[in-house]
Amino acid sequence: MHVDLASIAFWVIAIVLVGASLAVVLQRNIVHAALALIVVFGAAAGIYILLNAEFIAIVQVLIYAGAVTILILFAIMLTQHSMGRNSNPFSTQWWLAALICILLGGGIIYAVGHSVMAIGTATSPVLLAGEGSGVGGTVVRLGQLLYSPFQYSYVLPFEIASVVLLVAIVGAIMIGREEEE
Amino acid sequence: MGVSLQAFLVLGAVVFCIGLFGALSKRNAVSILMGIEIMLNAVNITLVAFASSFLHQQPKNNPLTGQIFAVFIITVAAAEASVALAMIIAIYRRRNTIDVGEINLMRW
Amino acid sequence: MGLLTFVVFLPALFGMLVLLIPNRWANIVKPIAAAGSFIVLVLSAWLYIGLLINGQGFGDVQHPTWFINVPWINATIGTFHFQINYALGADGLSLPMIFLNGLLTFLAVIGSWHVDKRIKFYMAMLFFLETGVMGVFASFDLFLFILFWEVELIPMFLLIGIWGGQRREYAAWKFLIYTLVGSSITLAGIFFLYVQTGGTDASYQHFASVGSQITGTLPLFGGTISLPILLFLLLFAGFAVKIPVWPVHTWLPDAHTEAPTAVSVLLAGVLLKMGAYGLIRICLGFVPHGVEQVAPVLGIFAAINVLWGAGASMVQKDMKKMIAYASVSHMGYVLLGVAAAAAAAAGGANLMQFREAALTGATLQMFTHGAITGMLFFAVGVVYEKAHTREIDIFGGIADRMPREITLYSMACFASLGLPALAGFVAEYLVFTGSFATLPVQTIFAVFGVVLTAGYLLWMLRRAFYGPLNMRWSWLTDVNSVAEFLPLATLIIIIFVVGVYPKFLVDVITPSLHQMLTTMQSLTLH
Amino acid sequence: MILVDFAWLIPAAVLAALTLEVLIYIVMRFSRAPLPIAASQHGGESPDGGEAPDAHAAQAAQAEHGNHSTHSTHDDHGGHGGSTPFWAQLCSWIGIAGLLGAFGLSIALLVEFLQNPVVGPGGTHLLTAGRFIHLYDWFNFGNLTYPIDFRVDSLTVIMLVVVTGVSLLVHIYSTGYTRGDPGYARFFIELALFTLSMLILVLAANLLVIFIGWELVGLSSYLLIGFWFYHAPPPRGSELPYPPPAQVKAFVTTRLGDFGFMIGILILFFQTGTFNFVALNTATLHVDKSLITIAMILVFCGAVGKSAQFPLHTWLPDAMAGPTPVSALIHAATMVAAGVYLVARLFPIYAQAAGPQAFEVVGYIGAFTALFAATIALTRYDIKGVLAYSTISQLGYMFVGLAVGDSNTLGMYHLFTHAFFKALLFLGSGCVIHALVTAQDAHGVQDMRKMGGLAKFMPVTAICFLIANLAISGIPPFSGFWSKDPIIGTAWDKHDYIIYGMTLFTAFLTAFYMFRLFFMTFGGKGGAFGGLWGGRDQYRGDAHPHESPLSMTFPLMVLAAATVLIGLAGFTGLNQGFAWFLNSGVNVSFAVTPGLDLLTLFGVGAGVLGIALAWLMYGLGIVPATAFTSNPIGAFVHRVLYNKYYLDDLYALIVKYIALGLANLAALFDKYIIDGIVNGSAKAVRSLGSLTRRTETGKLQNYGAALFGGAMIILLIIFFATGAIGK
Repeated sequence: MHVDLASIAFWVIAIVLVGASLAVVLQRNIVHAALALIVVFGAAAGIYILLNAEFIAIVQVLIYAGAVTILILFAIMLTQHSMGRNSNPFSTQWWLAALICILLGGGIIYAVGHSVMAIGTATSPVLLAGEGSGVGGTVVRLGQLLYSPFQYSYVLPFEIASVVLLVAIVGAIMIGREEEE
Repeated sequence: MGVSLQAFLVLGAVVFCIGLFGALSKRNAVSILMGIEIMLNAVNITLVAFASSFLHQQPKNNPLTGQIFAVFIITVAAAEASVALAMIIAIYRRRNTIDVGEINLMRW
Repeated sequence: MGLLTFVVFLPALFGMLVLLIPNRWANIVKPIAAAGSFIVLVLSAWLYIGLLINGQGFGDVQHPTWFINVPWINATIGTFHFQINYALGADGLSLPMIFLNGLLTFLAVIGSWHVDKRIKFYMAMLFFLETGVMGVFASFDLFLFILFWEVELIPMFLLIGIWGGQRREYAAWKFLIYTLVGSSITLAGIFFLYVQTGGTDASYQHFASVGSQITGTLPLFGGTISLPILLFLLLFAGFAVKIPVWPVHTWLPDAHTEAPTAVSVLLAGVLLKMGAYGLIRICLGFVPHGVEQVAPVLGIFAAINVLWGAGASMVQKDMKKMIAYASVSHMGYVLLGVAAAAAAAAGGANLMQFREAALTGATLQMFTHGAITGMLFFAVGVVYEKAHTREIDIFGGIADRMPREITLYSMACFASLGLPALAGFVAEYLVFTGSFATLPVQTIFAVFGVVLTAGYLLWMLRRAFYGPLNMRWSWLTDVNSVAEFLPLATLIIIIFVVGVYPKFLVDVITPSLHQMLTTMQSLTLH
Repeated sequence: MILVDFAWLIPAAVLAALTLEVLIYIVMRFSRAPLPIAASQHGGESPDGGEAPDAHAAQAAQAEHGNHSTHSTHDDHGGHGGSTPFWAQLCSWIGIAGLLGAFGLSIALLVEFLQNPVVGPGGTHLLTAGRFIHLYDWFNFGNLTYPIDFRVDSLTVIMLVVVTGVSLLVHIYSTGYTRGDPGYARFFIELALFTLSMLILVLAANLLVIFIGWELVGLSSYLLIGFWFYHAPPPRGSELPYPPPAQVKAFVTTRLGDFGFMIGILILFFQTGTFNFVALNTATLHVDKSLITIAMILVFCGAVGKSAQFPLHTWLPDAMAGPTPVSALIHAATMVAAGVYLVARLFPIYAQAAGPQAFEVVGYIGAFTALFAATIALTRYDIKGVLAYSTISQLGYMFVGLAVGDSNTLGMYHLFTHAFFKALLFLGSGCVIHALVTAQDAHGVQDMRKMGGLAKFMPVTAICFLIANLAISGIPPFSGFWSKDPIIGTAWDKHDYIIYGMTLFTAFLTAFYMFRLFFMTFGGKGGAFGGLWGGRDQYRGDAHPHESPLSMTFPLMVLAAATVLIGLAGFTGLNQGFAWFLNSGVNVSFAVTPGLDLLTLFGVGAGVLGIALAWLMYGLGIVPATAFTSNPIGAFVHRVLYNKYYLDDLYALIVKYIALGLANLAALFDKYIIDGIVNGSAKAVRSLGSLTRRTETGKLQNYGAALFGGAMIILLIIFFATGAIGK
């Protein structure tokens, strides 16, 4: 088959991604699992680059690989000694979960394979080279779509999302803080 | 020529299922959370892939709705992660465990 | 002419009122309840007297009296058109029942003077029950009818389940489930009938005029079933449970036995009559063909009811249970009368009067049985409230201690076993003389029930009240309070009056049945 | 406007008396203190109300007890001990007054009927036409009417005289007999109620009213049998009946007969559309004969029940548990004769409309019952028991008389005479019981083995009793002879030789056991007149016998006089006049007029033989009393007879095992089969629910698995639905 840079990059990142996520799931030690999760997030960021979604990639690195992972690690740290030595065990219904996942995945993949919506190419060397519609790839466009007061944009949802975040923060504080006796 | 959309979609599906498996089969609440995060990422991948495929089909009015969605998903995911972890901590304080096998609060 | 509205909804109003009384003033609950139920009684009596005074007849299905008709729900769902009116009316069939309900509820309030457990709630429930029953008898729209029919369930369920005896929960649930299953089938039947008759109008007048034209058959489970019969069976299901018809009668002994005295009175006095009323008004009035075709079978079931109930009550150890089975047996006469009225015998036209006699007898039996069984339950209640047991054999000779009680109790028993000059005889005699024309064999079997009734009632009296006094009960007191005496006295007076001069009651009933029967006659003749 | 139109005054008078008595009774007996609103005032309002009911109960019990204090110390007798309050006596006087009025009116009616004025158009005489009194209608449908009508004709008038007369005498008698009884007032109320019901029955113009009266007399019989409901049961092996079961037995057994009666009425009504007797007489002629025959036999079932004929006779001996005046009035003279009256009333239908089978059934049952009851009476020791069975036997005679006679005269005449001498017998036995009461032995006083030689102590009673005995034995010139002998004779004339034989033999037995009774009671071996007139040394009991007060002996004398006079009047052809009167002026003759012929000789001879045998056995003691029972066969027969052919036991078994067995079956079926199904289905639903409840683990992951599993399944379904898989 005709090999180009994009596909090579894709395959590499894909393998890393899948492997890392498998590690997250299968690791016996939850700390290792959390570390593997960082790799997953990174690889995902790579994929976004590959799909010329630079902004998403950056945000991914910042929020996931940064904030969320740190949160998770804190949580693990705070609850460490609860699960004993095997800190990341399987439940008794793992086989059922596996079955469901395999069948579901198979179903989705089958659907992808047969769906007309899935025909087409996602990446293109042109876009990778950076010379596309407007400067800065899709970032500017994304910005316009998100914040532009003049044309069709997602300002309102964005604000709502911020409210959601605020609520989440308050909620997290309320839930997480020690109730004083 | 580039990588086909299907490849990304399949990748998303595979990762999603792995995350789902994690979420369904682990007993540690934190690792369930991690599984959920993986699922979210898989969804993001799918959305972005769609976005850029559309972009590739009609570059003029480049539609980035998928990416917009991804942004919101990430936002919500962050919020969800924080709240979820706070809850895990709270439950841990109450029952001194985060083994979901021992937590059956979801029955009346 | 909104008087019926008052009769139907005043009780509910009083119920609310009673509930609103603050607990500080709990001691005025009973007086207020008594006054309220008395007002309703007076109003329901006025329904009859008013008609008597202004001289207009007592009406029939086509010309109900006190009629009001207000469009209520008018919805079109898909191809299905809902037309429900708030239509209330009364005729000779329902007037006695309405009066009986008012009377028995009043007496029940008086008779439950000794109740103290959550008295407010109790009285309110009695009132709500009254509203439900009144609605059933007064409504002139089929959907309104089934609505009230269901409304009455809840208070009765609570009354049995909260204030009942040891096995009250079981009894209450049994009553509820039995009735619900039956009435759900009836509801299906009502929809079916509604659709079959054009699906535009649910008023009684409409059904009474067009319902008799329903004919034809319907494929069912491979075979075919005559449409009227199917309709009848569907409609009858709920009524059969309420009447109750063997073999769906077993809820009754439990419910009657566990319920508190006043509630048993209402249960036997008016709730069973709802079933009989539905049978006559809806089954016989709206699908005469169906009833006509199954009449002999219906008669057989009636005979079974009579004999079965009598037999079962012969061997009961509990007074109340015995009387409960007795009312199973006596409702059999109602069923027999209706069956006989519907049966198409060889005679044809000249049997008209016999059918009229049978149907009038059935309706009269509804009234008299209400009064008589109510009195019996009150009488048992007197014993039970004092001795806290109803087991017949552990008494003995207590007539020595309660002369008033034995006098009134015996009167009730004699009325129940059909002694002349008391109401029971009139109704039964009428039913027999009428039914023999169309259903001779079934009637003969039913007549034998009279012998059995005498047997078990008198034997019960003999075991409990006669013989040397069992000194264990030497402390028993007689009927010694208005609350105990008034219901018994009132009922025996009514029973006696009806037994000696039934004309005033029959004159109410007959005309409205006459119309129904002429319709049927025209059918059976062609 | 003639007197007959006021015939309704007769029951009205009794009704008025009854109402007055009841009012007095209620006021004096029941409402001594105003009732409180509620017996138990304990409850939310008054914290101290807790013990209120107990206090109330205590004082009420006190009151009630004071009210019944005499009950516990009760003997099986009317008088002695205890005092009768004034108001109770007032009740009795009111009753007597009412009955005096009723009796006077009846006599007046009789006189009017005898002078037989012309009433109505066409010169129809009162005797022929009778008189129809319409009171009111119950209801009418089309041309069906349920009227409450009275009809007065010769038959009615006779019954009116008998009923009011005997009832009046019994009232007077009872003032003495039940003096001091705590239920004194109640007794008279119930007597008045009975008389009223009987009058309704007698005056009835149609089957509806007669059925009403029919049931009402049953009610009063029930009440009066159970008059002493508080008595302790008699010792085992005693012949004495026990009131509480007896009253139920009486009512239910007669009800069993009424079942047939009712069906008969239904058939007649359905076929003719009327209840009225006069209308029925003609209407039934046009109906299928066999149907009418069946109907009339069914009606006769009612008579069998009420008049205690063979299959249903067992209640009457038990009914003797009631006070003796009651036995005299109800269970001898009037009520048990109601069956005979019914058949006599419907005589035209029996004779013309119905087939001959109807009267054959009546006749044979009557004759058999007469013989059957007489044989049982031979072995009774209970004085009232003997009289009870003799009553059954005599009623059998009446039915025979109706069945074989050309008119209802024979039966009615025997009813007429029997009413007097049988009432006399019972009242006499009442005097005996009254005289022999001892505090120790409440149950033995009716046992003839503890009597004997009473004639010297109570001559009046003895003489009256002897007269009645001769009458019932059919010895001329006493009344029984004139009514009984024709029945036997007619049976012969009608070639019913079986019936003739039975009745003749019964006459012999009757004379025997009646005089056995007399000798055992009043006479005894060694008494004057060959043991006829016993004295102190014949007395086997331990009481202090004495003659009864005038209030009790007076009715005896009156009745004895009636018996004798009716008998003597027989020579002047009273029975002919009776026949003429009863057949509404048509001069039919008795089938056989007793005279100097062979039939009469046989009839009287049987009686004489019986008396002679009794005299030999119990009076002179030449033939030992155990003459017949000594040999094994005799002993066996005696045992069977003494146990009433074991019929009571048989019925008891039937009731216990068949009736109650079936009833139990029904109850158990309800309990286990029907409720089993109901509860079973309930259980099934329950278990299903508990099964599905397992899925509600409350575990996050199970829910997640379910969620995504569901999604997966839906996915696959979609694929299959769109056929995407497999092609």
